[in-house]
Amino acid sequence: MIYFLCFILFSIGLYSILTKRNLIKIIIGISIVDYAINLFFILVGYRMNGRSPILEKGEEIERIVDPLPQAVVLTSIVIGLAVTALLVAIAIRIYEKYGTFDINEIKELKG
Amino acid sequence: MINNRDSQGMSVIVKTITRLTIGLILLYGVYILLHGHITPGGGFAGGVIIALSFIHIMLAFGKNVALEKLNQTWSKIFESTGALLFITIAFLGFFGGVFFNNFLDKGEHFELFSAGTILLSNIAIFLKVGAGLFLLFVALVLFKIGGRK
Amino acid sequence: MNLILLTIAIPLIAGFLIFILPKKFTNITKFLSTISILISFIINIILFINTEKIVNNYFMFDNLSKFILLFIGLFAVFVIIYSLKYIESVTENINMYFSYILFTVSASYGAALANNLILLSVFWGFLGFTLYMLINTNDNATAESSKAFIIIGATDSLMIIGIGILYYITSSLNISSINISLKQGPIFLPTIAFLTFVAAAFAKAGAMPFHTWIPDMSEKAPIPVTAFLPASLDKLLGIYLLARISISVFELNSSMTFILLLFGSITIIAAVFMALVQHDLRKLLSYHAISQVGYMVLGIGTGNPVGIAGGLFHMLNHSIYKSNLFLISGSVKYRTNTMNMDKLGGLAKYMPITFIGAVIASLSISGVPPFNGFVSKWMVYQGLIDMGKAGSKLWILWLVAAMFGSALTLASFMKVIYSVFLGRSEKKWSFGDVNWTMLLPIIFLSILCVGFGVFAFAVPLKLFIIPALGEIGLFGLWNSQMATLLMLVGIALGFLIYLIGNMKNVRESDIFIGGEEIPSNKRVTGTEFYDSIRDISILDKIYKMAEKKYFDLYEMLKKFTFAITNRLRLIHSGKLVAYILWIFFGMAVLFILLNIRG
Amino acid sequence: MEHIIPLFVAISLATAFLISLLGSKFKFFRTAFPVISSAALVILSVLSIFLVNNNGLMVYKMGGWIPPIGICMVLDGLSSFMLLTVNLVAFFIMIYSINYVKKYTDVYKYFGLLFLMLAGMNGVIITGDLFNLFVYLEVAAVSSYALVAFGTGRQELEASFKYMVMGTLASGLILLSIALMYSYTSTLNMADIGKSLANEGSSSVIIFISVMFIVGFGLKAALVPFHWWLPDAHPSAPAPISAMLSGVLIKALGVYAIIRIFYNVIGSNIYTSRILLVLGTLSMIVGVIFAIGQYDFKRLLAYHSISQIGYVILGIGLATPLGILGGLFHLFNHSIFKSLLFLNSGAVEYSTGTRDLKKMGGLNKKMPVTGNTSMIASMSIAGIPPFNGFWSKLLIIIACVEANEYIYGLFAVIGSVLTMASFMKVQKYAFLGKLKEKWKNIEEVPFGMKFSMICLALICVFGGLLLLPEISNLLLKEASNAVLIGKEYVNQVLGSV
Repeated sequence: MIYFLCFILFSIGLYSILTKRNLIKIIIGISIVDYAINLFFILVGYRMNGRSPILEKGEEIERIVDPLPQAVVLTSIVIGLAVTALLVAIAIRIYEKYGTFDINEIKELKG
Repeated sequence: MINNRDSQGMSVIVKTITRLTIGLILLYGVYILLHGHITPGGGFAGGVIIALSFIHIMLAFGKNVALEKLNQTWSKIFESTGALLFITIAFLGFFGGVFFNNFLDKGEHFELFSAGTILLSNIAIFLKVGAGLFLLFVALVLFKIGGRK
Repeated sequence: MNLILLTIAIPLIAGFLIFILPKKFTNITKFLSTISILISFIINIILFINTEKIVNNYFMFDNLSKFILLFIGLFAVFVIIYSLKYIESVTENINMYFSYILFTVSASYGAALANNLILLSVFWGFLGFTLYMLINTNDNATAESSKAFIIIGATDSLMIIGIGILYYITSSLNISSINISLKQGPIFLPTIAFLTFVAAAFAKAGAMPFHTWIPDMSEKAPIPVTAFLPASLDKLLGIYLLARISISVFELNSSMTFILLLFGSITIIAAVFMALVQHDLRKLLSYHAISQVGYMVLGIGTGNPVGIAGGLFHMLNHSIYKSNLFLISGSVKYRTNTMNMDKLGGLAKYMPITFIGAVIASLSISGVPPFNGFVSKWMVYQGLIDMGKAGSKLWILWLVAAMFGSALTLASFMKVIYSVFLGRSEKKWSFGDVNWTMLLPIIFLSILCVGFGVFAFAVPLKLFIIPALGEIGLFGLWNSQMATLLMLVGIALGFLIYLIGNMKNVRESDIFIGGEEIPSNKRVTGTEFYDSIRDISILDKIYKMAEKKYFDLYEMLKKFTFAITNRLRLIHSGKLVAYILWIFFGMAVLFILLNIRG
Repeated sequence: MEHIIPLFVAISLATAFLISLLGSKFKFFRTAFPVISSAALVILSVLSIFLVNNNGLMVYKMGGWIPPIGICMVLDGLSSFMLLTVNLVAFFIMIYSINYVKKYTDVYKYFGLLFLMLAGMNGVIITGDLFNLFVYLEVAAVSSYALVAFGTGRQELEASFKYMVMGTLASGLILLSIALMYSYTSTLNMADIGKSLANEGSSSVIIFISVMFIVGFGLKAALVPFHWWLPDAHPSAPAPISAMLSGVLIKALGVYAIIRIFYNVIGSNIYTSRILLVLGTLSMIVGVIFAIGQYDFKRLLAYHSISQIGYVILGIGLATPLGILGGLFHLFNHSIFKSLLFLNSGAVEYSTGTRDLKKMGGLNKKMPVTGNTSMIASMSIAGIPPFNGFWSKLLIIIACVEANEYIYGLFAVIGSVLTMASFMKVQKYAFLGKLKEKWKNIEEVPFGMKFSMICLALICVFGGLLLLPEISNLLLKEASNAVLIGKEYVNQVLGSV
């Protein structure tokens, strides 16, 4: 059920990429897609009523959620950050050159 | 130091609050960084928080003040140094036989100075992430349409 | 074995040396190429005389390949000698030219000797490349060179499929050990393999429908290149491959034979009709180069010994007289700087030796006894008649086509001789015959034309053809020596009578037409006369279609491809959304496919 | 000796950051240092080939942790083959770049990004962990996004943006399928995944994962219909980067990952093989048909990359020993001649300032080295003997016939003929023919650029020698065996721990 929410989030992102013409909105869409996937990964490692995967003095390791997806998602978030930053930088540059944020007017390369 | 009456930046309230909290944010970042191997956090989180403290200054007082504190050249150097440091630590693992080997003494559990090279790696990551994030922000802020230096 | 490697390696190494030599040392280049070709030719002679048969995994040196080898060497010598002087008038980059000629020679040796199919395709493909580079010696020939190379390269690639099929069927790559019968058993794959090989051979030799590169390139390429590659070398190799596959690799069934005969006849007739109406000397010659291939294909297609021997012999003869003709046209171009037959005329007076060579070669190609073309054509006819005796029904059709083609060939060469060497030209020329390095090959080739005709059975057939094929039952022999002798006696008698009768009162007179003297601004060209062929309405339509290149496989496919490309390019519209939708569409299709089948 | 395994990533990363730290100050770090460093990588790759030949598959445990708990690096025949390809091309591109990038400001950033990309590619090739593969892939991809936009012109930025949007989507799909894979097998180590998949048997989740892997990696490899970014991105980048992208990036990120995942981890089955066959053939034909109508030199080359990748995928999709050998050999050959062609286009652009074929003409007279090397490369890509492209196409076509897939063989031949036609066109318009009046005063490119072009051309000429039994046993056989063993990979990796 909760995976379905991920799917909705993913679809929202995709909708934004496909229908919005503004570069910045497309970037936001990409970020949403990224987060949907990250969320899904986190949920994969989640277990009901689990506790945080931190080793503390005197506690056994049972019933903690899977820590691996969290580590992995952290990395994925960093990558997403880098990509988003680059996308924004290039979007700004595109605005400088083309004078517009409209993706449909940015089509010099074709054929 | 940081001048409240500088014409640039936001209102006096924001500036004052910023001046008060900025040290705390920085300190919190350092805490997160240093306890990365025993509590949640680590180099990345600490780096982000510390970068945020500088970004905070920039938001409140304008870019000149912030760049006085940490200018681009230095952040670039920090960034590259961080990455190099990390790789150096990994290379030093060869002393223990394997790449990335944790060759230092592991120490006592849950102590600050334990876990061998993890702390050092965290510091390297902090340098990379903190400086990198700050640079990113600066690069996006300083960019002017139509005008390139 | 070592000698075989040596003869392949010497031109190759010399070619590399010339390739990296700085441009200014033209004399060293010329010297090196002449010497290396001569050495390899001598090696070929030694091989021809001494060695019986070598067959190993890589090379096969038997009676068929050894005479091909000998003649490749011979033509290479002629072309190099001719080029020494001529090439300076064409290009500045002499190094490139000579190195590629040497590469060509080396690769042709390799192709003729290869026993391994892969090795064969390597040399074969490399020949296409050197041809491309050689045509490009002329700066203006880029389109023509591409066309030649693409046609040859395409058929080479097809041949690779054929090689793959052969390997798949027999799990062997050695030509000597493959023997597949098309008469029984599963024939679908072998037939395809055979057809791919035939396509490669046809493209190289220039038979229809892969002939279109020859007329185009011969207009632009330097003359020695045309004389060497399409006229002699490619014929030798193409027909060699055809003979090799249809004699030893495959055992043909009647439908394959029919295909060969059909294409051979069409090639003869169609090309000779195209030749008749040409105004450009080289284009005319090149259409004849195509037309003559038809005889060779017919000869091999007959499948009986006389026919195959005739085909191979015709290949040999054709290489001799056609390279001779091309070299002659080169000499004409060298002196007059034009190839348009409307503008030429009366050259016999200025270039007597060239003229004699041209007459001999023309009579040879037209199949007039006692020259060599006659003998081989005669043998091809006999092969066809033999087929008829063996029960084939359509033999009379092929025979008529061949004979008709021969007659038209004679007609078109009458036009050449008249309009180039006789008649009257627009301008007054003022030059003598060409330099001796350019004459030498012409003289020598003309002597070969006569010699191979007169002593057909004593020399070439006995030495080259019959050993290659094993014993053949020749019948209806035409005693060429006797006939020649009688002819010579007749000519001598006539000449005597002429001398006795007209010794004193030779007079020069003006030319008359309809009883009136021709004004000097009006002259009768040979080409205009032949334009009347076009007056027949059906032929006219066909000619017009041919000129629009409707029959040119290459041009049609080119148009087709570009049409598709231009449509398809619209898909790449520059819209990001469309791209992403395509990606998801592809993903959906994959998902459905895998879900259904997995 | 197994300690050289992590060095492939470490050296290139260290070089990248050293350059970005010191490159703006010292000229040494902008010129000689990248060359030295990548030369070291080439030497290491050659060493790794011998290492694999002696020891077989090798697993390197990062930090001494035992996989599947720790992260491992795996070096086998395929990896060492790919490493050699990548680093060899990179080496020549470094030499070429020194002169070429003088027109840009901030050259040190260029080299830094280039090495970051190299680190990413080496990492993808050598890692034994699925998520690490994703990370390295992103490192390489992000730096390639930045490098495509390095010229910051209109078209560069546009191409980079589109590339980035599509690339990020592909990465997202890959990450999603990694997440699914993790939820299905509870591990990220590739060998361990293979093991538990073998235990679990197949299910519809695996199909879903497979599709997303094909789409994700297929987009990186620019298979039709996922190729849209390539013809924009490759021509827009600086020429050496185009060479790098077309020559090795799409192979390391796309083809290698597809091979590794579908043959060694998931295990090949008839359906995925067939899909690869169809996609390969589609790319082969569609790419070349797009290419033949182009008049932009680099765009034409970019479309040919799609077509040639189709050959590689076709060979690999056949899943017969000969097919895989041919596919891998074509991968190597393509990276050599396509890099060379892009370097040629860069040289032409360097001297004449144009990429439009119609404006060129007769450049052979003024730029003989560029002209002749491009002729060799064109002949290689067109599959003319005796150049290297011929041999691999020969192997692929024969493999098609041998596997009873005649139609694919016929398509391969058609593709080859069209490729030849379009390169005839390039030669005709650019290098042959009469020199145009306005190019009277152009000059041949500087020594460094000539050097790399000549070296690559020599590899093209003598590339066929790699098929000699002695050499191919060392390199190609080893690589194709690594693919052919299939799921045996799992046992070998887990066994050597």
